[in-house]
Amino acid sequence: MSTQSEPANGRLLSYADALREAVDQEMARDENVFTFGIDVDDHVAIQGTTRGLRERYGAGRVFSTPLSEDAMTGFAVGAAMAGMRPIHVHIRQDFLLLCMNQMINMAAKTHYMYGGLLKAPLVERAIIGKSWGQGPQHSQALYSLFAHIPGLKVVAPSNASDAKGCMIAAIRDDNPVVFTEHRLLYYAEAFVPEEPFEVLPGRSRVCTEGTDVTLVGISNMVPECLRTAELLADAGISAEVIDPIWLRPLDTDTIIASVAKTGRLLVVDNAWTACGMSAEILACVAESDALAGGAQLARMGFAPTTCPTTPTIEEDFYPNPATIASKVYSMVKPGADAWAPDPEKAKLAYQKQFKGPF
Amino acid sequence: MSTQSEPANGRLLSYADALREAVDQEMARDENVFTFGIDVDDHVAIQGTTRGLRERYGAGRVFSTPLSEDAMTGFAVGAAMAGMRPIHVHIRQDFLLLCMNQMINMAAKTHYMYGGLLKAPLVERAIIGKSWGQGPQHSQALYSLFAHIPGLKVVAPSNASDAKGCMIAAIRDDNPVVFTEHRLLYYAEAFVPEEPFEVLPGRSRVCTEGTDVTLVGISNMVPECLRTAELLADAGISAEVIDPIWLRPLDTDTIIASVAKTGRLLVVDNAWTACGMSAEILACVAESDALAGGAQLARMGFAPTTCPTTPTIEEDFYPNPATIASKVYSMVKPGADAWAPDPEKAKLAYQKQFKGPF
Amino acid sequence: MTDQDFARLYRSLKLIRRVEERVAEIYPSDKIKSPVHLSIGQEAVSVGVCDALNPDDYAIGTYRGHALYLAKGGSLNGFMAELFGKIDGCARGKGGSMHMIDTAARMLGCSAVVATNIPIALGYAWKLKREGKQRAIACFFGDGATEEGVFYESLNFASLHKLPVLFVCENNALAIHTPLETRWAHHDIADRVRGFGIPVHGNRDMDVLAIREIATEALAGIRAGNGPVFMECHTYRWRQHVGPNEDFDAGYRSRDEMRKWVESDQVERIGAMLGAGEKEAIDADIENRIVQSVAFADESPFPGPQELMTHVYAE
Amino acid sequence: MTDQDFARLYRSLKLIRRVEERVAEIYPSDKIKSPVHLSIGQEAVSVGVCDALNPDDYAIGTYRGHALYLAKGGSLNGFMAELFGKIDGCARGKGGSMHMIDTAARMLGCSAVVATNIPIALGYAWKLKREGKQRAIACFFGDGATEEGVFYESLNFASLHKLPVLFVCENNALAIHTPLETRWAHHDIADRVRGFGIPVHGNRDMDVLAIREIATEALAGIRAGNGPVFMECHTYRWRQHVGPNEDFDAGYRSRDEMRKWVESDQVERIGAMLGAGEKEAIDADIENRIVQSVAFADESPFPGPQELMTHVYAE
Ligand SMILES: Cc1ncc(C[n+]2csc(CCOP(=O)(O)OP(=O)(O)O)c2C)c(N)n1
Ligand SMILES: Cc1ncc(C[n+]2csc(CCOP(=O)(O)OP(=O)(O)O)c2C)c(N)n1
Ligand SMILES: [Mg+2]
Ligand SMILES: [Mg+2]
Repeated sequence: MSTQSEPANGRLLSYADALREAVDQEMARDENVFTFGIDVDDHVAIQGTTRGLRERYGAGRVFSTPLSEDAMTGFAVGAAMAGMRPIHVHIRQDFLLLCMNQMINMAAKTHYMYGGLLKAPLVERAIIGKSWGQGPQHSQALYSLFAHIPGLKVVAPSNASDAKGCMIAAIRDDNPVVFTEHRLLYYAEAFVPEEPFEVLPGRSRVCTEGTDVTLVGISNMVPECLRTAELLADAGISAEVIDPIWLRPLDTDTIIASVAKTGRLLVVDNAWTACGMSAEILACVAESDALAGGAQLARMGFAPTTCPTTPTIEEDFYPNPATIASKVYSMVKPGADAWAPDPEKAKLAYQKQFKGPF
Repeated sequence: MSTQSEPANGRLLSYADALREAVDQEMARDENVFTFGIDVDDHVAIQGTTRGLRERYGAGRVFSTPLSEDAMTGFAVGAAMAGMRPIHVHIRQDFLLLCMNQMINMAAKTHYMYGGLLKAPLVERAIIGKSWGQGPQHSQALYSLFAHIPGLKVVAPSNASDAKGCMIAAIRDDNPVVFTEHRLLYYAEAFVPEEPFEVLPGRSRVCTEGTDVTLVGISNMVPECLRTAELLADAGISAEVIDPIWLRPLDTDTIIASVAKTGRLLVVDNAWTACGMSAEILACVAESDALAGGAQLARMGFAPTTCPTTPTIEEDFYPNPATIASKVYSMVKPGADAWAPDPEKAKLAYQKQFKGPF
Repeated sequence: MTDQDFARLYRSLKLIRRVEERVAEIYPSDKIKSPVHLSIGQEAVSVGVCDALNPDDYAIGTYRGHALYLAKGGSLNGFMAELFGKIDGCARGKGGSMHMIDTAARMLGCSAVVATNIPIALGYAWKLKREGKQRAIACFFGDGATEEGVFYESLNFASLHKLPVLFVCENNALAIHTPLETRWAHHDIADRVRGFGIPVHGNRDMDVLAIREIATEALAGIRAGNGPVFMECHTYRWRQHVGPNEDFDAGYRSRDEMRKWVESDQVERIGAMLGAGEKEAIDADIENRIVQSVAFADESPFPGPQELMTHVYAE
Repeated sequence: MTDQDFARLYRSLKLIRRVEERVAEIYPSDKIKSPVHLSIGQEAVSVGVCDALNPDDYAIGTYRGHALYLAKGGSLNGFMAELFGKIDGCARGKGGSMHMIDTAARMLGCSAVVATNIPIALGYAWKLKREGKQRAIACFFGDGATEEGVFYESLNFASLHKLPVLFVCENNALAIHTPLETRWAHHDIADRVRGFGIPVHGNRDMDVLAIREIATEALAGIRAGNGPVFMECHTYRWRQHVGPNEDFDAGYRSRDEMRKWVESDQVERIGAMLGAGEKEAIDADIENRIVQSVAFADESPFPGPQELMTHVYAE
């Protein structure tokens, strides 16, 4: 499948509120849906995404847990096997490293290893942190570790509307889904339909059409690629921006069709590149016969280092519209001198909004 | 760096004995080296790789532990920070999923996050299981999860000589190294130098030269690719087989130079392909300017499913010389009818040798 | 206890013993290409506990799960076919010896990664508690599993939420070949478990009747909503950790160790309690069922190629 | 105890209190772009224990590590520059508030992932034990950390090998905003720890002198090779979990809770024990040092671009 039409009606909603609404509507629809994890029911309410749910559905369906990620993940797998629909929340993706055994040795294999007798429909929500000194252990994006594993699904919505649609699709999915959120997207608003809807697995979206280069952004890098496209327009370069949305299953057809048209691909990941999603996408495109002509393939992502805390070099750790635009420029105009866009224009709204500690 | 010369002298040694000798020699050289893990000191001695070490170096440097992989990994990281050289052993790579938090949140970041004041020189040995019903939870190859992470090194020797040289290099390396071994390689023999030597990080080896296709094999897939090259020779196809040996840091120059010559690349991984080493290698090659001409790129690996226990379909889970040869044939002779080599010739020695349970 | 009770216990004990002995006999033929962790000698734990469970209670175990699977009423044909890697196996041949399952018998899937099944049991217990039908789940694991952190995390959560879980630790004093002294700082697991507010009941000599009684009592409390109970059953593994044979020649333990356990062998003991003729009838029936199950397994086809990619994802 | 002892304790307590108050004052200026987890109110635990440690003993802590870092003698300039993200910070600005380290002071790196520092301490202890110089390591963590499985795995291994570790649990009864009742099935951690054969000593009212005495005694046994000891120190966090302010308006706790802790504030208490003039002299010196450290941090340059890829791997 390829692009899907934007939801018809809707109100302006933040990414965080869209997540909250999705969970709320699904909990109202299906009493087997419940949500839990460290601090889901305190006053911060996972940055608002679980606000009001405990009051509405009770402590039996919305509760905070001890600091025991390994057992709590296994608990979720067991509850899912038993017919429930757990949503397990982590305020940082870094903590998923305590959940690997249950997610990969159990959840991913439940349906297959037991000959189809059981299934594990659970959602593992995990937020990627960025900026304000998140540093080495609160800034990691680890979704590719899960995208490597058959039996798991992985999604990384980049806007409020997809956040709602993907969350509903993930909750209704009969398989374990790693749901990747990005802290800096929480304030970003979009028109979100009021009624429940699903943004289904395996469908990339073409966000803006273009002819010179295909820009694939992942998670928080989608808005950065959209801004990049605007900057490139000033330089007379037409970029087509694609959001894969779901990382496993991954819809490469849409990407390959675009590259067949533009002849150039730059994947901008919100994570490290080695053995990451950007590697997978480049490999899929490189393998495809559709590009017999051959295309220019490149990728960007985190610098291949641990994320530093101090802001000056933390900034260099991440791709941004300016560095992405310069990279594209050098791809489209190989001979030409290096080019950089107007720094002011390159700034993203939320970069001004966000202010620590977490 | 590119290819390295085979060690000069040597005796025929099995992969397992070569590992044992490497650890033995390093423990004799440096009293800070010690080895531990579940069952390192029982009579099976990790299939012989730790045999005799306790008698020689004492219970203080060679010991079995409780079933506590998470804490034992942190223990290794701490001991390494304190100046020791721990070698932590796991009889199956699947159990590394309990070590992710310490390996990725601590070991990988120690040197950077503490401003270079500390380092974590440890070796995490982990064996990949295969055949005789290893099944869903004893057959996984998870090295790409670690190859994704800056601060970690990953190695996967494919023969007895490299097993020794890589182990010594890993022990002497000042960084955390995930040392990937393959159960089916344990009996494979090669000429191994008696004196200690290092097979250093970041150097791929050209095992056999060829002109029509570049075959990159990883871990246990190297011998399978070498056999494939023989099969292909019968079909008049000349394959160049490359063993990256170290997966992070990864020497792509050698691979790219080869592909520039052959115009075709098939990476055969001993793991799943999505976001795996095969994706990374294809991406690196696809990105390189050296191949402006464009080359044919493809990959093979585990089937994208959980590994089944029953032998009939377990066999289809893995690439083998016959399926690899057919794939290459279709790449080199696009138009031609499908071709498969003589099944008898395609069999590998160890496939006759190995007989369960573990 | 009635005669029927003894007969039922004997039937279960003997079935497991004979099935595993048969598995050991068949093993050299290479028809079973799957690592087998036999429970021979340990049957009484599974049998005693499962006899106290209701049919609609759940049980979950480990790679050493043959005894539990059969004690909980798992299909013998499905079991044998699974070992043979056939499509009629309880997991379509995809799981093998280490992943036995029979959802109809409320026998949940076994896991080959030590202690992974413990938090899974909590999830089921959560569902059972919400359902409010006084159902429970018995979670089986070995002494080695209690060294994994997730075991303690699970004790805390189960106790905190008073989940209907019966934790059953089969303490055979070995993890593969490593003795407790090398693994436990303090010899008594009960002292660790009580720290989570969980009552502990132990049985040192694997008396199937005592185990059954303890489990029955424990389950009454669990059903009443008092929260989890922990049972430690000392036992002894007669065969290799993995594989069909004895291993007293390996050097890590002596045959003497086994003597006391053989002398108190519960299969013999309970068998001796049955009326003349009854025992023979049961034995004959068991042999019969085993022969049939082996024939069933032999005749069942291997999974076809399409099975490789079937059930990767649930639809 | 001598007057010098009291003076030393006061100097340490007051330094930490004032440094963190200063950090809180500076925070709104955005010069500190790093999440700060202040120890204000909890100083006595770090100070009491560290005063019992020898300079060549080690300490390791958590993201709430300011008090420990300073109590163990970590450089104040390095501390302030680290908070400011400068190249002269103790971790070159790469770690920030959550990863304080000063190897010269034997203050090991702090970690922001709960409980990850606990097994790290075992590794150091292993080295110290082999070295045979009766050195020890104090491992600090919060009440929440005791819920992670690795904590129990670590207790077992440390006790099994009699490692020279002093476990120090700073029990402030909160994990972020979640109270113990929501997290612990059984209220007394001591009952869990003893199950591993580890002696437990507690202090309920954060008496710095009592804590110092308990630690001194515990360390004597540890140095004698008797194995690890566990200390539980009840304490109270006066500020937000993370951030510079109070948070009694958040609703998850009341200001009343704090009163008893403020009344027994150890900074005041020990200060009152000092001779006239002495306290003032120490206070003045502390203010002085703080001013200098802030100036030092201000003047130190930010890491240059080349620092991003420096120290990824050790050579
Ligand atoms: C997490 C994990 N670590 C290591 C292993 C390897 N292993 C398989 S069985 C076993 C021993 C388990 O001992 P115990 O729990 O007492 O069960 P028993 O085999 O005695 O029934 C070990 C270490 C594993 N399967 N999983
Ligand atoms: C493994 C892990 N899970 C969750 C978190 C998020 N988190 C940060 S601090 C904290 C509470 C820790 O409480 P405690 O151990 O009592 O220390 P305190 O903050 O009270 O000093 C949590 C849950 C984390 N950092 N690491
Ligand atoms: Mg055991
Ligand atoms: Mg606390």
